[in-house]
Amino acid sequence: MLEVSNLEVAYGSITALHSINVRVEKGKIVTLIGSNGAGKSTTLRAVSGLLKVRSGKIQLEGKDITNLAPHLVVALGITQVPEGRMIFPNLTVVENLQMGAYRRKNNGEVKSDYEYVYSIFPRLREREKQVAGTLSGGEQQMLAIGRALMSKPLYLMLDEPSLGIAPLLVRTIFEKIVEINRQLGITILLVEQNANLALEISDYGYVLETGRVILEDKSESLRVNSLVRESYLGGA
Amino acid sequence: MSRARTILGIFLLFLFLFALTGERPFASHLAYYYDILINIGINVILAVSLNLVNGYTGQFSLGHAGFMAVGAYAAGSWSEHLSPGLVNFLAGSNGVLTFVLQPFPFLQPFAFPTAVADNLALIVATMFGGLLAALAGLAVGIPSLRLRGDYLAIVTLGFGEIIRTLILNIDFLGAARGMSVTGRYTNMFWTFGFAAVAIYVVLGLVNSTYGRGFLTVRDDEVAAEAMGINTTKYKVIAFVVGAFFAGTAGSLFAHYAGFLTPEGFNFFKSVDVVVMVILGGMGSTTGVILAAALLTILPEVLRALAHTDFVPAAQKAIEGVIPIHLPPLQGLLENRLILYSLLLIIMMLTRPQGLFGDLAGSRKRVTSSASK
Amino acid sequence: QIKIGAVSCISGPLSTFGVSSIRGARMAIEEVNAKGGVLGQSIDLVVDDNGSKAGETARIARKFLSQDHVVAILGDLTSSATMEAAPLAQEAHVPLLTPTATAIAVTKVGDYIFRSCFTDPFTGRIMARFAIEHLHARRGVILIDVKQDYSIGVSAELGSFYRQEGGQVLQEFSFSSGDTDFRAQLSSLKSLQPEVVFVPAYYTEAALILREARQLGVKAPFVGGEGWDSPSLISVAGKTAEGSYYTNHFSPDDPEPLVQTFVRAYKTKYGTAPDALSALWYDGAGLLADAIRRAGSTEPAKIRDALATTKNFPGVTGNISVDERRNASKPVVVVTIANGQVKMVERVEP
Amino acid sequence: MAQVILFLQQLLNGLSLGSIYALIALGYTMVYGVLRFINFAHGDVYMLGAYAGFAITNVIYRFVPLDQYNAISRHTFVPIFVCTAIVMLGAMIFCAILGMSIERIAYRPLRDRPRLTVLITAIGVSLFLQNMTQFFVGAQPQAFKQLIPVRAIEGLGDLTVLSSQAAIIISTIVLMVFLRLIVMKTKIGLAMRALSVNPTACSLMGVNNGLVISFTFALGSALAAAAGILVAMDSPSITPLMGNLPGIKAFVAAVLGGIGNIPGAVVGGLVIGVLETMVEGYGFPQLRDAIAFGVLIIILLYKPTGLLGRVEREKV
Amino acid sequence: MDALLKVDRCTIRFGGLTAVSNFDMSIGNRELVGLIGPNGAGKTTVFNMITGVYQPTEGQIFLSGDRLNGLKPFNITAKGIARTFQNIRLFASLTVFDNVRAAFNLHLKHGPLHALTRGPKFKREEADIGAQAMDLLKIFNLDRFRDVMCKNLPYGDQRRLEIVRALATKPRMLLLDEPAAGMNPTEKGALMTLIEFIQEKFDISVLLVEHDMRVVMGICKRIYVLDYGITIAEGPPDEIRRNPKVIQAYLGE
Ligand SMILES: Nc1ncnc2c1ncn2[C@@H]1O[C@H](COP(=O)(O)OP(=O)(O)OP(=O)(O)O)[C@@H](O)[C@H]1O
Ligand SMILES: Nc1ncnc2c1ncn2[C@@H]1O[C@H](COP(=O)(O)OP(=O)(O)OP(=O)(O)O)[C@@H](O)[C@H]1O
Ligand SMILES: [Mg+2]
Ligand SMILES: [Mg+2]
Repeated sequence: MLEVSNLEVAYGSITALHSINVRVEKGKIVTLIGSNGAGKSTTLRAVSGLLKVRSGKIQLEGKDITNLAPHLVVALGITQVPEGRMIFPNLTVVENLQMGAYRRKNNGEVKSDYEYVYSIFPRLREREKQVAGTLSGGEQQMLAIGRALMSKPLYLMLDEPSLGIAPLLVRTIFEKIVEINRQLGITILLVEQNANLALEISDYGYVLETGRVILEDKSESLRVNSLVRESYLGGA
Repeated sequence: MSRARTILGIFLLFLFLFALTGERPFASHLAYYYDILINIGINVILAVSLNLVNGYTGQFSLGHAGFMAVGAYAAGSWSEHLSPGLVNFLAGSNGVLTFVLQPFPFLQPFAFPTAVADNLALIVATMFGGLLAALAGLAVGIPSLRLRGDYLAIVTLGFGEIIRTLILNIDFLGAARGMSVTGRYTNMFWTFGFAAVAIYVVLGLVNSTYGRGFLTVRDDEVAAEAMGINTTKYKVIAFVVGAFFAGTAGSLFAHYAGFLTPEGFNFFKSVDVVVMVILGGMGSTTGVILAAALLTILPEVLRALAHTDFVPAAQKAIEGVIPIHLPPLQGLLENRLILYSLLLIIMMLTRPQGLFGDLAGSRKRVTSSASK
Repeated sequence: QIKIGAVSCISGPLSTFGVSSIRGARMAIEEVNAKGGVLGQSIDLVVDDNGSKAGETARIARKFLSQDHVVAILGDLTSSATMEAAPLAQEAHVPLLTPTATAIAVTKVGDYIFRSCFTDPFTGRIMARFAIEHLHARRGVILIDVKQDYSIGVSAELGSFYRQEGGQVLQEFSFSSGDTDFRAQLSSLKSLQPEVVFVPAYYTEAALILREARQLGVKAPFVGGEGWDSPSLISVAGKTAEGSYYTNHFSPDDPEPLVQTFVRAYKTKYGTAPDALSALWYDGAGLLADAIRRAGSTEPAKIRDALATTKNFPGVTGNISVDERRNASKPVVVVTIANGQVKMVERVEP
Repeated sequence: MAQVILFLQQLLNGLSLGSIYALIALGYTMVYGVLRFINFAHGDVYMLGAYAGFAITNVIYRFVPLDQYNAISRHTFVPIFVCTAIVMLGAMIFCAILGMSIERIAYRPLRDRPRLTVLITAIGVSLFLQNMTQFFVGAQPQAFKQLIPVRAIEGLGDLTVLSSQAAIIISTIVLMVFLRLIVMKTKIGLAMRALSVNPTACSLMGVNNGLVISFTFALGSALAAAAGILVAMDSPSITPLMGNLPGIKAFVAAVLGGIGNIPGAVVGGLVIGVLETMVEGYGFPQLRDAIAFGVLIIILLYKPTGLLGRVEREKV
Repeated sequence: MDALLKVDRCTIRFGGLTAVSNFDMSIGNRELVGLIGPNGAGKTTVFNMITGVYQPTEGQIFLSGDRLNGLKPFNITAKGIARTFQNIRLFASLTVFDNVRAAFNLHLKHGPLHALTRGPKFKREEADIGAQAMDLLKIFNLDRFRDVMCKNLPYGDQRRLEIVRALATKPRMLLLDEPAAGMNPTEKGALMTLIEFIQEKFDISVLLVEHDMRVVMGICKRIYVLDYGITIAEGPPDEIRRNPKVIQAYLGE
């Protein structure tokens, strides 16, 4: 279980998170929704160790991982698909995937994982030798997810995976997220603007607003919550 | 801007009065401080003008000393060779003016008093130096525009070295022997006058819709072009204006020092100016001015320190307490570059955003939404 | 206390030379002070560093004149730096004595400017004459360090005098101080088959030039100027320095007790043998102290007059007299390197 | 015929001069490739490498008088080889540690800052190293004692190639291949390349950025040390300022070849070396720097990312 | 109808890859047209060709009959085409206000000398530009951020600021590359209204690339569909929605 308690994070003088609590049960899909600047990405960054936590605690299976260096967080099995994709533009597609598997030793397993990633995103296989910087936006998003899978995480945090993705593929990606969760047993923390889809596939959801959790519940309950419907589901 | 202009006006007036009261007596008693002040003025011109290129337009130029050299040698040889010929042609005993004035003997006493003539000579020479340097700026600017970052840096560095090598081979300019400039016309008024003009031009350009173009080139060339901004033109203008003022600084230096050597304009001189710009905080004119002053004064402070007994005394004290034998630490001070470099490192580590520059600091890459 | 300002390049690219120079000057003044100073006062040598930067020497001269109120200025090391300070000293009527600036123009600045070394043309002429008369070499090449005014100055006169005396300059090659690879020039040079190679440059480059020339198989003898004089020339060039000649102020094998004491004292103090720069600055500083003593006053104008009438000052670089152009006139020696030692070949009186 | 030989000789001279630039440029390019900043202190690490080698050699001379050996033969091979290896390794380790410490102290705190900021500290470090060295060992040139007997290689007719030159050329090529392999074929090389564009993303892949950067500096500095010693063997006069000029030239070489590109550094170094030599050997010796830079500028204008640099079309 | 923008059989290749081939498009005055297609279909590349960032390998582009090939991006903007970027490219060190004012540079009547002399003409124009910039910001409700550094804006606002900036160049043709990306459904709804509003108010044509079908279908009158650089369909939204090729390649189901 990944547990964030009373987390407070600031960018200089601007406090971005005011004491938030988030629990991600093992094996579940948990989603964070909220409008722009709510603090969703900030939460993920803090968990990954990219930001200094001002106060509060982050625990992984009872172990305190607050302010741990990012590479050590990854070593413990938490991988992030960051906002803005952050693929390595000067490396080829394969090399990007290799970077994903950076901490892994077992070559046989890694090999079969390439195949797995390519089976999810066949486009990547077509572009295998292309320099990633010249990929289209959507292709880059696929690469970012594929790269994260290569690290064989226990916990996968996805920051807006549907951003800039064609509708057909959005559905695919969400299906794959569920698949990854079910088949590989990877726990997922999903940040999404597309709240509809996110709540559809997740078990539990948090609604963030200006750095605070204003609502949390089972996903099916959130989907019928009037506040959520009005503000995040476009009133649909 | 208007308040700044008032301050500027008062400042210039002050300088002008100062120029009128005559600075020779002042200079002879405090010649050393006078020298430092003049050098501050010259360095301010150099740093502020380089800041237009490096700080505001985001082009990394390492050849400012080259433009300064062009200005210095052009202005110097103007005063030494060209101008006397011209003056002779106009006002010499067989000159045009004499010929014209011949029928009017009563006009002849109204020749220029020397003070006026000196100042005039300085302006003309300085404009000449500035213009030639600007021309060099154009020559470097246009072809270099295809280049970015470190590639541009190397080309500008190369340009500076080429200028230096050429001067080393032109006998007319004295080659390695150096060139004497007899007219030491430079004074406080013109040095700070030109510094003020440089500051005014750079700030005036940048603080306008027109000049915002420089900043957009720095931030994002692709977006700037997409907003209809001719990035090429802006870069060339930055180079030309920067070079012009470097040239004027060169001329002021030439007419102050009275002696020029190619080695005075080597790569390390360019680096000195770059250090001022970065320490000042790129794109912050106030910071850059302060940095120019600070970096001119600092070596002198270290020089003064080397003459005190402080260090040997401290050493004796230390050796008294701990039984070790250190090499004479006074040498640490005598070689001022040791302390200077240390201070440089410390300043950068403690104030990486520059003395004042909020810009350089805020321009650091953030992993936030901007990169989405 | 009597203040003398000394300015040289203690840091920066020319520090190799500047450090030596100041060591020499310091030693001279310390010796004078140890003997009770002059006029009953000790001398305070105010040392300042120009960082090998243009413009700094002028500032230091202004500081000497307006802040420290020195009675005389010693320096600078290079001609170009001295040219910055000379007009200021002249204007202020404070004598300036440079122990090493060899360009003719320096002492032409005015009657307060002196030098205690040879001028470039003089050195050039001695080198040329030696090659013709002693080596009977009429086909020569010159290697010039274009970055050093010293090198340019010497080679100009050297070339024209050599031609005048019937020699033929096959080609002039150039390099820049700081270079370590001279094979391009030396390969071309070798193909010209010269009878003598002139290298009017500093020992830093000359040593490497000798090495590389011999390695490439250049057989002709090399002739240099006083810029060669340094223990490190022999230690770097090793055997390849054998049989080369250079003009010098003095020869360390000079049995003259004055020289021997100096060399010994210098070694004890600094751990290395002195080079020409140390010796010249040692003499320069000594000469100034002597002039003050003879002037019997610390008035700059009187010191100037005393300097102008210097006759046979016994320096380690020879007996120095000051001529009417305020240049030093002193004997020059031509030395050769044999078995790792410097040997005198010829002595030319002024 | 003599003209042809002279030309070949000049070409060889140029290649050996160029190899020196290339050797130093390799370290430059290596650090640049990862951190995207010009490590101005590299030339000074090179200088300190030479001084470290100088010190070790002097110690070795107490036990083995290497200058007694006039040639490499069956008897002398082992002592010469062993001693040279000791000197090399010692200096390389010294510089590797030095390089890592410089990075730790002076560059790391500024890692999130614009690159130009770090450039200034690098200049500061460079000045500091030069002048401290001068303070401790003096400004006078020191004679680097002989390690390998330097003599002309036989059997080349009228052409002269010295053993030291050959050593430089061979080392340059070997080191280039070695570095290229590290960067392109190993995991840490991959991490270096990834780090160069996005350190944050790199750490999210589980890479210990600090370690990779330290490694890069260690490697680059060890290379500089090797270069320092090789050059000192060839022209055995070392001074505290010896890193300045080659440092700039190597920087130029690295940019000419396409900065960050390892074979590019070598190509750039060789081009500059040959160019300088030819200009000097034929015709316009005084204009050497001007012409070298002039050609450099023309090449860059024609190919704005250097000879081997990849033309990176920015995807908008 | 005389087309405002006409793309005539444009092809562009990157090395071996043909990113867009034989692309034809014509957009009339005051038209709101969509360009959709799977990721990597070549939509952004089409934008880049039109705006001169890339030169087409083959084919020609016209704006009201003027040929645009070979022109620099800023020339093309001067002719009346403005764009936003898929990856936000604001001027990071400038404030919101200055970002917009910078884009007025194009229509500036004064030059560097006026900027230095600061005469009345200069002052008048500066004031005028300031007022116009504020008007634009008000339309987008960004005026409250006037002096905020643009990189500190929330993401959605940055996207909208890009549109403001593009409008400041006074275009006749506006190209929007995924303006709704990263917005939630409510914000997207507001953006749709806004796009329609500015299209009318400024009397311009808009070419819109967007992956959110609600947005595209909601406001575009005509849609082009690209797949692998080839146009697979063109027509009004209703047709496109039902086109089996489009469903198969892009929409799904
Ligand atoms: N690097 C930064 N520097 C300063 N403030 C920042 C930085 N990154 C984010 N912020 C601020 O912190 C707050 C939370 O931002 P965060 O990126 O976590 O939001 P988000 O919920 O992920 O929104 P979005 O949907 O835009 O991604 C916002 O007010 C934002 O402006
Ligand atoms: N500079 C370039 N060099 C090489 N290939 C490129 C370049 N620019 C684009 N491409 C390729 O062209 C194809 C089209 O890319 P483009 O960015 O136009 O796609 P897109 O339709 O905008 O996709 P998305 O919806 O994901 O943004 C992609 O396969 C991309 O990899
Ligand atoms: Mg976010
Ligand atoms: Mg796109």
